[in-house]
Amino acid sequence: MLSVNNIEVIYDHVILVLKGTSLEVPDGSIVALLGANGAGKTTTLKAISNLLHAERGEVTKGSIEFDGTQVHDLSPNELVKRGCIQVMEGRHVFEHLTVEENLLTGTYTRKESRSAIAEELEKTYTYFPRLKERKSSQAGYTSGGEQQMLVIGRALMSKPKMILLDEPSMGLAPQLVEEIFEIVKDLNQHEGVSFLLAEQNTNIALRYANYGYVLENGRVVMDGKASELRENEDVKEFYLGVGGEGRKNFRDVKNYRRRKRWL
Amino acid sequence: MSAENNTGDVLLSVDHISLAFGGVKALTDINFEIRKKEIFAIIGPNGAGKTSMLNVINGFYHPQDGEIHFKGLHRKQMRPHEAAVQGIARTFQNVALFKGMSTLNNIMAGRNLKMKANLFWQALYYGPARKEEMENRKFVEDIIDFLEIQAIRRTPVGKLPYGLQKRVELGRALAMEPELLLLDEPMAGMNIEEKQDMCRFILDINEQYGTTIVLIEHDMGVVMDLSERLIVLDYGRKIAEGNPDEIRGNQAVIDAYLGVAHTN
Amino acid sequence: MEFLTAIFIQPFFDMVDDPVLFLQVIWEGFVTGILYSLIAFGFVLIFKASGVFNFAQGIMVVFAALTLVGLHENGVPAFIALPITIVVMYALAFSVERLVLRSLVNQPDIILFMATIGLTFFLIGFGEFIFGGEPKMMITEELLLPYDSITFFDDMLILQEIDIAASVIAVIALIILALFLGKTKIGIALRAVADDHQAALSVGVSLNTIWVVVWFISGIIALITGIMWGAKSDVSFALSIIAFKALPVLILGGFTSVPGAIVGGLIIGIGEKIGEFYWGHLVGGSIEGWLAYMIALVFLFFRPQGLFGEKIIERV
Amino acid sequence: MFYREAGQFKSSYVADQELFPVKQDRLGIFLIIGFSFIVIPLIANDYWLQAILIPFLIFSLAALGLNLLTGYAGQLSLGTGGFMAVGAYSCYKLVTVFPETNVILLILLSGFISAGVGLIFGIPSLRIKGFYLAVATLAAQFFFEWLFGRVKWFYNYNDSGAIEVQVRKVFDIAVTGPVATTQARYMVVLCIVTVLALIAVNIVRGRIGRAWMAIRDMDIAAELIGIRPLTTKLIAFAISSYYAGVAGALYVFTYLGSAEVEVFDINISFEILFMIIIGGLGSISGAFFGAAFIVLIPILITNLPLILGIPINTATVEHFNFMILGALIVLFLIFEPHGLAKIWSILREKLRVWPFPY
Amino acid sequence: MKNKIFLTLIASVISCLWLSQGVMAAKGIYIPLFTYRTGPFAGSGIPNANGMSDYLNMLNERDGGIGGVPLIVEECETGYNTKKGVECYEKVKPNNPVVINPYSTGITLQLIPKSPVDKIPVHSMAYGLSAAADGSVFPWVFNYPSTYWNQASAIIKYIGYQEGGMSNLKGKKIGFIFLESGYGREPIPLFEELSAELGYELFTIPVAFKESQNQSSHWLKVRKEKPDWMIMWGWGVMNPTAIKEATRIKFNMEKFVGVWWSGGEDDARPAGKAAKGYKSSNFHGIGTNYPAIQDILKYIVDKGKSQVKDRSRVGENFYMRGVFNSVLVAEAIRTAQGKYGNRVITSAEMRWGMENLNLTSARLAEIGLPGFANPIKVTCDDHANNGPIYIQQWNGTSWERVSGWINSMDRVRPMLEKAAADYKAKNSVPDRTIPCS
Repeated sequence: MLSVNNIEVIYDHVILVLKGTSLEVPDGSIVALLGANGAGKTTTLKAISNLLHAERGEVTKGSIEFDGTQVHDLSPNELVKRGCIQVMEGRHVFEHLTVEENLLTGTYTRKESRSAIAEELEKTYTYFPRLKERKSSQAGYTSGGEQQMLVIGRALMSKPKMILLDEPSMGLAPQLVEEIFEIVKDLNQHEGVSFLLAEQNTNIALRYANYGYVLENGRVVMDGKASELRENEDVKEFYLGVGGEGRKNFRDVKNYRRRKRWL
Repeated sequence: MSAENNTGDVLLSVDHISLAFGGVKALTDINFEIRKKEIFAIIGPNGAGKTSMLNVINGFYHPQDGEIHFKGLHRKQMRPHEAAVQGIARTFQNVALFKGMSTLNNIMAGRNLKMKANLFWQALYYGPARKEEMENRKFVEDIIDFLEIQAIRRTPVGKLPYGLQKRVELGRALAMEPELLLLDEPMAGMNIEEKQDMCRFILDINEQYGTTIVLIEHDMGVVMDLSERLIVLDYGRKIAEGNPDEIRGNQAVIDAYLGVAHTN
Repeated sequence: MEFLTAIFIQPFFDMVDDPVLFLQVIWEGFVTGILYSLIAFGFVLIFKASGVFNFAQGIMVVFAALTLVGLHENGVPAFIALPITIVVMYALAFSVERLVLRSLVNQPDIILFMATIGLTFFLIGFGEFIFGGEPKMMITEELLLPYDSITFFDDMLILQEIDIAASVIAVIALIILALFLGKTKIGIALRAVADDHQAALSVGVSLNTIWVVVWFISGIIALITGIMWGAKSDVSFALSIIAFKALPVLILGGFTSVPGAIVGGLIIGIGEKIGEFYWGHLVGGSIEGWLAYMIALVFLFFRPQGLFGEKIIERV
Repeated sequence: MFYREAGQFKSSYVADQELFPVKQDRLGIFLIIGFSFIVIPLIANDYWLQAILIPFLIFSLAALGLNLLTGYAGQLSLGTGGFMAVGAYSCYKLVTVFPETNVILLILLSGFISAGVGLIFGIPSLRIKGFYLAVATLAAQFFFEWLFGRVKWFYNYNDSGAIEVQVRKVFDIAVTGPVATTQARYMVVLCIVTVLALIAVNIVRGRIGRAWMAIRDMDIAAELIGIRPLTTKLIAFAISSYYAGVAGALYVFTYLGSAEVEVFDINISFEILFMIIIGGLGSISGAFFGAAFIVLIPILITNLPLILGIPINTATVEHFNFMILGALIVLFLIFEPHGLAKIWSILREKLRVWPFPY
Repeated sequence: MKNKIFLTLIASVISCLWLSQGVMAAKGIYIPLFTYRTGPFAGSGIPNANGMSDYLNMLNERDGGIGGVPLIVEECETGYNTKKGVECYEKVKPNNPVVINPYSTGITLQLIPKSPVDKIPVHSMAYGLSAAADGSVFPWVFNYPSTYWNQASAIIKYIGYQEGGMSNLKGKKIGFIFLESGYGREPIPLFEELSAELGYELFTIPVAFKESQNQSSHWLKVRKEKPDWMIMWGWGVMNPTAIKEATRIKFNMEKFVGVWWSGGEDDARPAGKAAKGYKSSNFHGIGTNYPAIQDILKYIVDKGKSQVKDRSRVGENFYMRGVFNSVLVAEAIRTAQGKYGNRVITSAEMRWGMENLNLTSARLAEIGLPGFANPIKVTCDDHANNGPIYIQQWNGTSWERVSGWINSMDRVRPMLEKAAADYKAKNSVPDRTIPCS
């Protein structure tokens, strides 16, 4: 469904962020994109959804294909119409709109009757019952978890085939993280939505994903089935924090580091 | 309980604090004490009022009821910069660095309160102004060394990756030489390795400088390992208080927050 | 003492003494206020949709009026010139979006603000280049706008028919706009864009379409304002100075509120006329230029987001 | 190749905190200063000095002031023209009240009156932010335009309604008034601008500068690390108004020679805002770049057809002037929103690694 | 790449500007015209500029210049902006201009102190600083044919005549509405003095430039005061707005008199038929019924050498004012050539020519403008000529002359001298050293 081939992204004409990244998201799957901060996860997602332009970044090499078409010439609006939507990092809700109005913005690209949209709204509320409770309050005043649900729900309103989900777990309580990932799984199973998931929380991401890519320094350094990655020693050590003898207490982490990370 | 716990005297105590925004209750009748040199954690679901609590402590919000006692002084209201003068520093949930400034300048800004040279000398950049600039620069360089961010000294922080920004923010708070350091989700969005680094910094700060630390964090591994005592908030109320082991087993906490008994 | 009387007693005495004249002052203030509101409308609309503080609104008023009059001067009948002007305003909206806004997505507010000042310069030069710098007469009669006056109380209260027409048209425009913003899909999308460009982009809102739409609507409003104000004096680039009078209206009403623009316009309009008429002479008169700003500033001190502005959500 | 800092190591914080840590920069700045002080007065004619360089320097100074306020402290102001007027009129009053005092001293003093006024109009900044504040500063602009036109005391009851500059001598050389040579006036302006620019650089790299930037970037966080928002903003308003005031005094005393309050109208405020945005917000050199751009471009456009011998009437040229200036502003913002100073620094960055990209 | 573009741009700007010096080296009498065809006052500035340059160009076309010497006429656009005026002045200065016509009070004020230093005469025709009428203080500045004070006194006289004699002014109420600036405020002292003497009541209404198009409250005040007469010192967009507002409050337009800068066709026309009856003062003829104007049409306009858009606009009031300005310049050059010979004269010689200008009725007829203006005789002391004015009235489509020449009051000259003395004292102007012949 989505394939990214060897792309290079440069910001501001000078800062090279992605250096030949390739990945693929098959139809109906959840793919996780793992990596440290600054590895280029968000940039990859934005390159796909064509939001880079607004940040003075551009794809200088390689190609991205969604559903058989080159993404490069499509506006974000066109992409959403075709079923590829991004949920941005940091829960960008429309603060001054109500929850329901927020959801309705998701239907912007759809040319359907009011009743069809009302139906869609109901369906979204079944996935996110919490949103229904708060539907007429201003989105700016809802909690972090509700905002995260709101942005996913908003994306859902556009009837996407694929959602690019950026850091859904950031700053959320463990219970909520589980809840959100459960919803992701549900949507994947019942609605057939594919997910490309950029996530710091390797542990939970690999639990829900089918496949994973590990990104470091703008390059894919490792990829494989989620179950395989979970067993991989390096991943265990650097991303899951379970070394050879099980989980280390954070108090006991040694005062030196095995590997110098780039700064 | 305080009798058997020997961490030290009470540094800050929160007395029946209630806070509301236009009718919506954010905090209801909160009480707790923080002792000198301990690492104290506040946990709870999103929207439980954790950040509001920090905002009350450092004077950004003014509670309708209750009082805060800090270093023996008690107060109902104060301006944030007064809190800073008294030695309270903090970091933010969404990094609140000065994006247009370099790492060095961000941390130097933290020294603001320690610098006194008047406008005249600053305009000339000579005499006392130059001298204090150098002294504080040295102090800041120590922090930079400590946090291992030498390589980004001159980089505008807006261009740094998130994890490093968090570290710079910690550096800025440290530059204030605080007695009480409030950390709001310092590990959010970090991978294990970065979290390990951050934990090490927090522990070192606590040990080396004897700084009292209040921590808000969602990673239960981190919270349980680092904190000596913690309280749990839910819907603006305190539902539990105790050491990590007590909290782990507390049914109310499990229901409201942890979901299942926590294993990583 | 005498001075205090002049400030605190005499003006009110004057008002009661000649109530018809007082009514006339209020009416003039009301009419001026309506025109301020119309300009502020255009601002608010663009600000809401694109976060752009459109300094060029004042010049758009002149540009629209000048195009209309200029076409007429070159032999185009008024009722053909009008639709052509509307097309020109659409072309303007379209080119602004294509050439300016599109390239400036996500830039800081001040950059967009500056861009509109650049646009102002361009339009001044362009407009004068095409139509010449000479002041022109508004073609009130040709557009079938009434130009007589109605008098009451033995000629003591004089209402101009064109002022009445301006008020009616402004009210209709307000109602249409309010419905448009609150109820339609584009209206909601428009407010979404105002909140967060990037997020709006990410849900598939086409910024480009939205911007063309709002700039076009603002252009139409500018045209209405231009006709009405042009009828009061003449049409030349000096007219753009009145845009400065819309700014205090904006701070008073809040940058994002359509009702705010109306109420703010009326407060400023009536306030400055009463102020000038009953108090102005105490300091030598002609204080309208800054009085409006002072009124706005006083209000602002108590409500930093304006009377109707959305509350600023501040979080840390 | 030639622009490398390799090999220039700093062994102390003192050296590292130097104004221009890179040797080539240091050299460059000395060259520029030397050129302006020695070469220009020797070779430039009246037209260059009076019509281009003096206004360029004066506008640079005003832009510098506004950049301290808007670029560094983040407080948008459209009242620059008003503050310049305060400087100019107070200078006029001072000069007539103290006719024997050194006029340069009085020009510098008049800035303080402007600073005081700036302080008062800065008070709303405590509660008002962004464009709301910008509109509030317009109140200052319009109020002063009205005041100086209305109250005759400010212009000494002159029939013309204008303030007129008398001849004043410093070391027996006339520096103001009609008999002052353009060279003398240029040198006065240059000295004042150089000293004030140096002071601006010092202020922004010290504690106050950091406090300003902190307030600009994130006012809440700044407050929480102990920066007092009101004090900091007010200092910014005062210092910025000081610069504007001195610029205003110079504008009348060394450039126009006689002025009605209309010369300080709203357009001048906008011009100066243009300068700092085109030059680069939050950059000292940006103020100079921006002033050069805004002063030079219209003059160039006006003179270009004349030089090329294209017969075109002056009105059309002026129309094109507006169009081109407007288009250039928009283009610049699209091209490089961070202004000429940013282009300059990218250029330097490239020079540093030249001939290898990245 | 973009850096290169930028550097090239800067380099080309500097080199071009450097080159621009000394372009003007052609042989001829260099007459720069400061004009404003753009900006808020373009409405008045355009016809003025057209009249000025058309007449001079006509002399070139028809006679090959003055005294056989071609005129180099060059416009410099000021936009009525003082700063641009400085640039214009510095630009024309090296080309040895014989006279500067600043056409803006702000620019004039700024050039007055410079003129004796640079030795370039300034001619501010019926504007600028009234005190410049005193040639002993301002040897280099000329403002003939008249000053604002002369005019103001003449308008009061006219009103007196209309009321049936100056003594009837007693108890009358006269309103003065003016543009808030040095220009607008200037006649107030005179009106006040006359008010004390003649017993009429005066009230003043300033209009800030920004409020030019927003005058409803000002005119409501007029309504409240119920004056017998209104006098206006307006400029630019203020004029049509004021006239319109006056019609809206149903003010008797017969009793509304404007300054000579409020008498443009474009000022009265927008108010439509209602403006009928509005009056303004003037000091020269209008219309195309003069041989000289026919020559302009023939040699310039019809050959497409004029910037006039529409042939019918030749002969309008402000166009004719421009023509008159150029006539005065041309005649001063002739006067100078009469003494120094038919060659390119210097600015100092031009100054002499201006000071000794004697434009008689016969001479006016000779140059194709019979009865166009009152004769002008400039003297060493009197640079303003204290010329008379006449009153014209708007008939709905054009101006009609409705009075004879009205001389100003004698009391004006001492006031001018006092003002000049005041200026001299305040600005420590040195005594005149230039001999008077």
